[in-house]
Amino acid sequence: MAEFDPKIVAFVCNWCTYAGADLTGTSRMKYSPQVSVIRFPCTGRIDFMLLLKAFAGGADGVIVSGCHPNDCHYSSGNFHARRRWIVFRGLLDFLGIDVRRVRFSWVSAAEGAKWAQLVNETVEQVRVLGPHRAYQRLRGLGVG
Amino acid sequence: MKTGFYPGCSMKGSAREYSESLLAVARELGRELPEVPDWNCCGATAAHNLDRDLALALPARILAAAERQGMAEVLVPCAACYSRLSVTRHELLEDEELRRRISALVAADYRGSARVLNIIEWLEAVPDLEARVRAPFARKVACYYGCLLVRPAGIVKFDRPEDPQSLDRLMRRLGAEPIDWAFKTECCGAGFSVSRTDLVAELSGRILEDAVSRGAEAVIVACPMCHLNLDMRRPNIEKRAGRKFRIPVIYVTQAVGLAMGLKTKALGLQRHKVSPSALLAPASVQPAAGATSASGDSPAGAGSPAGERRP
Amino acid sequence: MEALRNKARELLAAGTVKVVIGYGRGSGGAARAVFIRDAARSGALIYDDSCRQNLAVYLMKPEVRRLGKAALVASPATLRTVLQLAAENQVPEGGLLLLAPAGGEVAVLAELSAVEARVAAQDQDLGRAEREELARYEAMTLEQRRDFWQEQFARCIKCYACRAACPLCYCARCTVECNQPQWIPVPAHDLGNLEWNVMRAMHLAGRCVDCGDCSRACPAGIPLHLLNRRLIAVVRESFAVQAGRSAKSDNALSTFKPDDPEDFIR
Amino acid sequence: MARIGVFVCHCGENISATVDVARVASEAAKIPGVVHSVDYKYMCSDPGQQLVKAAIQEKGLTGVVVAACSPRMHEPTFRRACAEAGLNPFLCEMANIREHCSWVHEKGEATTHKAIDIVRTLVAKVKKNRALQPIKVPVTKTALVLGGGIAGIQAALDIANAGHKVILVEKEPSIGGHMSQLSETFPTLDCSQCILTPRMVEVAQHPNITLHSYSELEGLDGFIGNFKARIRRKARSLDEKLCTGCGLCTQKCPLRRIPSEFDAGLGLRPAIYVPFPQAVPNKPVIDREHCTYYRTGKCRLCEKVCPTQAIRFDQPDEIVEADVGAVVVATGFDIKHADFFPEYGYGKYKDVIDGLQFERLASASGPTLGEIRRPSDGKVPETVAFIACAGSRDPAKGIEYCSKICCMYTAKHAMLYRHKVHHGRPVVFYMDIRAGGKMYEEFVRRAMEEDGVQYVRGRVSRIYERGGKLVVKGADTLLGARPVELEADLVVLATAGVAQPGAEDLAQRLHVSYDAHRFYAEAHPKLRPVETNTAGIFLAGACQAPKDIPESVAQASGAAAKVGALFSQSELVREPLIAVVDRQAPPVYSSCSGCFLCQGACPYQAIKREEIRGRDGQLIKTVAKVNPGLCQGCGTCVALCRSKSIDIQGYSHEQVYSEVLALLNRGERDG
Repeated sequence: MAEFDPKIVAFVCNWCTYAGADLTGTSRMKYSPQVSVIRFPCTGRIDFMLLLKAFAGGADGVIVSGCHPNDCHYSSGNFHARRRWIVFRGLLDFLGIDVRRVRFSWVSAAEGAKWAQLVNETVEQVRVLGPHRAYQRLRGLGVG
Repeated sequence: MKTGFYPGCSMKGSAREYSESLLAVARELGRELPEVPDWNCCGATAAHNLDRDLALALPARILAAAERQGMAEVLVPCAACYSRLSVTRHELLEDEELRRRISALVAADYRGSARVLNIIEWLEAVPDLEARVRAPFARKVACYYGCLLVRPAGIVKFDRPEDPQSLDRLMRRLGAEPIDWAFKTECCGAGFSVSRTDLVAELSGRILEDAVSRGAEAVIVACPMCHLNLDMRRPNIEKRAGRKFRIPVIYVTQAVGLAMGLKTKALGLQRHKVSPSALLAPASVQPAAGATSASGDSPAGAGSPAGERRP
Repeated sequence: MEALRNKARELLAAGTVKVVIGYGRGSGGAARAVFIRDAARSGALIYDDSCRQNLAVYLMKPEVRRLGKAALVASPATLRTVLQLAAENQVPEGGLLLLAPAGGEVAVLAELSAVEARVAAQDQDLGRAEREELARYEAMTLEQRRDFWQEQFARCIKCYACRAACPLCYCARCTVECNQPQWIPVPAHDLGNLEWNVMRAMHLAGRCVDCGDCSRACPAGIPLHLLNRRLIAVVRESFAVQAGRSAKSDNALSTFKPDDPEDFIR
Repeated sequence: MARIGVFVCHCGENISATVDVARVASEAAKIPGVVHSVDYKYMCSDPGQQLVKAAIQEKGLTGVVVAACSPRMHEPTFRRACAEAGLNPFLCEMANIREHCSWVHEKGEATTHKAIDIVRTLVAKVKKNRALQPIKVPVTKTALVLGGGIAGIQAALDIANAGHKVILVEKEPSIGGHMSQLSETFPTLDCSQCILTPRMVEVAQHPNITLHSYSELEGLDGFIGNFKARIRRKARSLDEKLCTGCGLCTQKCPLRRIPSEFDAGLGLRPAIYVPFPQAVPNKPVIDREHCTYYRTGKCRLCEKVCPTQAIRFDQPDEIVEADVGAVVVATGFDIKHADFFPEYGYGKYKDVIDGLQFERLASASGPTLGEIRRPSDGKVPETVAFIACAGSRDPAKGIEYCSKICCMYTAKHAMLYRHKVHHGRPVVFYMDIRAGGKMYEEFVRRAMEEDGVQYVRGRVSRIYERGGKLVVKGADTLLGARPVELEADLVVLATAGVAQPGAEDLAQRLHVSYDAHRFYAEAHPKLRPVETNTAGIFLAGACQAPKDIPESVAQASGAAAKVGALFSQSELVREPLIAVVDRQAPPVYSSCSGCFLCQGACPYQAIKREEIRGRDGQLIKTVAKVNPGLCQGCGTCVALCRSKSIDIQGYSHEQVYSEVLALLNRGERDG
């Protein structure tokens, strides 16, 4: 097919972004089907290793999204996650892995439109970046 | 930073005095205002009623020409043109696909880099305005903004749409005393000037009535259409109201010119239907707050001979 | 060196410590770790430029702990390591004596607060040389850095010497040994090596005191210390936090500030 | 070997309209471990649930995946169905192929393919699920009610009458809220004080209710059934036990001209004051901001005249701790004031007032003792303009919603004005009349037809002062949009109802979410209006959205019923989705290496240190231990632990790891 359709995995927190995505659904807003969601209790629960596993599994892009600061259902999970991502992005960039393929955001339970926009924007950005060849060329893929 | 100047049709026609006074003030301030080369009509009120693409293409072509000249901002004194150019820039920056289509239509790559300035923003930016005032404009004035200068609020984003203050602040810097009134942005009848002059007479009449009742000695405007209705339609207003209104209507650039001591001829003050001679008489001793009579009448012809440079 | 030997003999004779962990002459002129338990043999201790290894790593080995209270010959890096280990509840207060050689003298540090005072005298940030080296890699393009590291990691044989050499890698069971799920692929192929090195660097973020033993231990000569220094720089610039400066400081990743920088989140 | 059942729902055609449900079922059947895969029109219906139960029993399923709507909707439904069929409820997962798939994508291959991906992801997860037993937690049978308006009062009384202890916290010196400021209430025009004061007294005298007035919630920790509240009792500067409420101090206080908050700024009060005559508790409070003593150290007149020496100038705030099992938030609302409106003069015209101010003018205990007089010159207004939708339904002002009660109280205001000023001319400028309650439409009709209130349908564009009169420029859209200019003596703005100032601070202290207008978010707009997403915290009244008194009272009783249900069991059953630290047989005992970085990160202080000792009492190692009562299952510790020694049930390492690989079609080979 002419255009490259990126595969994107979204790690989202149950209380805000997952509920926001539900709202996008109940509002019948349309967005790209290239993104699938994995539910976590909180962004604090998202292990950086899982992002590596997503790329190793063939994902071209990753979205990580949860409650806005101060809105976390568990009060501080998103703050810990934010610190983790600051360090992790510094490492990935240093290792030559393109951090533009990992999109971090805060989407609340009331922001259905923002979820649709986040998905579409990320799909377009990753479509421009093309398939994650650098990662897929790594020998040893498929053993998982 | 290079500032371009888009005069538009009225500044070359019925509102020549607005252009004359602007260029006189610009020369005095030592700020050159190169015209946008090969400019065309902005579409005013007609274009967007007929065809959306036409209404966007006309201003886009003007702004693209300005950008080619490296103009970072374009001064658009006429409120109608200002509104059309601002709306176009806003819509084309919001919608990439539309920007590409309109650029192709006018065969010029419109980027949207040039900012659109109105006359008040341009005058506000003069840092030493107070220092250049030789003859303070010590009069009670009614600052009339009209509708297009502050609306559509979401796009133009200039001053407070319901109760603007920028022209009032500017006039205070010239020594004037703006009155607190509720007709700043009430409609003057705008485009009905020809087709429904009776409506203009009623609406503009109300504006003048309120200004005069609060002791204003002059109405300050920043839009040729407002000036047209408040000044040139004065006979219709007076016939409908059954009374005389002597209050003169002048452009903000003319007020600035007078305060800077420029010659009335250079400011085109002689072109108005309602003679602004009352304003040319030397201000009475104490500041004009209510000093002169409510209607600001003075026998025709009195006051200093036109053309003499103020001390 | 003499002062060190006398102090060791004195401590062992008095029984204040059961073992003195220090450096001794190894084969081929190299220095190696020695564990002196008999006062008479403290003559074997040496301290010169060849003594580079961070002996704190032995504090974490069960076999050494069983020997009882120890005195440890400590280089500046070892002092920082002991503070970081204390911050992670691995070194009980008073459970350790530190012998810090300086010039001809040997300072005996018993309380962690004394160690903190001594470490405070060290310069606080990465040295100019380390900064410049980092800057050289950061100036590369993304592709250049990717190719550089892929070429480096291609030489990794997953021997985990870097883990064994690092005093802060003291986990009873390392994630590498998990197979349900298999977090790190066992074989030493491109993917396995990359994921191992990313995990190792992340697990040292906000903890590594830059002693450099990981690079020295690596048989393939991979500049692992660069990864750790990069994260030291990121943690310092983003959170103004530094490892190994206090016995009570919280780890950079287990605490937060409400106004941590988040310009990349939109 | 896993024996998984997959049930794909059509959801009528909400899913089948864009997703080929039959193909999803057939593809799911090919996944290793899936032994039963069907699709059905309405999975959540009884026959649908029956399909699940039958399959569990006939095929001995060890796991169920229902591919339908969001787990936030029907996860409890299907987990209960599985439990009834004998399968542990936590071995049932939902694949969200409606909100996250069929509703948001066009019909086509990509949409069906995505639905299959989602099902495969959840099948992989369910294979790693473990049977879990719910946690039993004790319940403290005391309720905390925040806010002493009519909603808070009703909730407190209902809970107390159900035999439970209640702690009622009110920010103002007296309970009563906005209702106590009203003159008469629609639609029956009975006097607000007459129906409210008995309830306020009942609260004061109820043995089960502890009232903390002039107090605010400092903090709330813990979780459902086991909250620990810290309440700050702001210093009233007098000893409440000694004070008899005689009011001598309020009469003698030299400062008389402080604008009274209760009278919405129209009336004045002294520095030591009781907000209104029927205040409960009827004890004064010293306003330290204005009182001379606190500014210059002089005066102390109230102390001299006090017959029982109750004045305590240096009385400090007091923090009261309380264990509570549930919280009802009834903190009420606020309204926009005249200064919010540029077109109505930014509040510079004294005779342009808001609804509450008119209530005070009309109220017998108000500054004008019930006579309608102009705040500027005290004259009785001949013509009064009432402007409905002032700020509400106005996106340009950021308030798109309708404030629901203004049409009714505007009609009431016009009626009261006519009753007090017979020759007066009330004119109401409105857009639409919303009188949907019982007897509401009849009430407004009466205002129009019997009390001669003139209704002009059109918005007011501007108000300005001319010759001592207020010129109201509007339009009459029912008479061909004819411009209307009315010279009024008084203008009453029915301003928008908005959230209390500081509403979001309280929400963050309670971990309750709120919407863009800072109204508190209910768990489900239709089905769970009085609950929040935070278990054990309930909502009542206008803090959730603008509403009238009948609705606030109904919500308050609803919230009280929820609290009653919660307190009806001695123990609370909690979802076992909590963290657990690895434990192994000796000699290892646990893979935890005791660094305790997790302990610092836990927001609920749920991680303790456990010393493991050998039989000889020798300390072998100190490892982490999770207190199941406190852990709320956020999982932050799990992602922080370097050696993966702590895991969380329901979102374990194995579960999420297998989800990621299954989503990308790289699942493991085994079944």
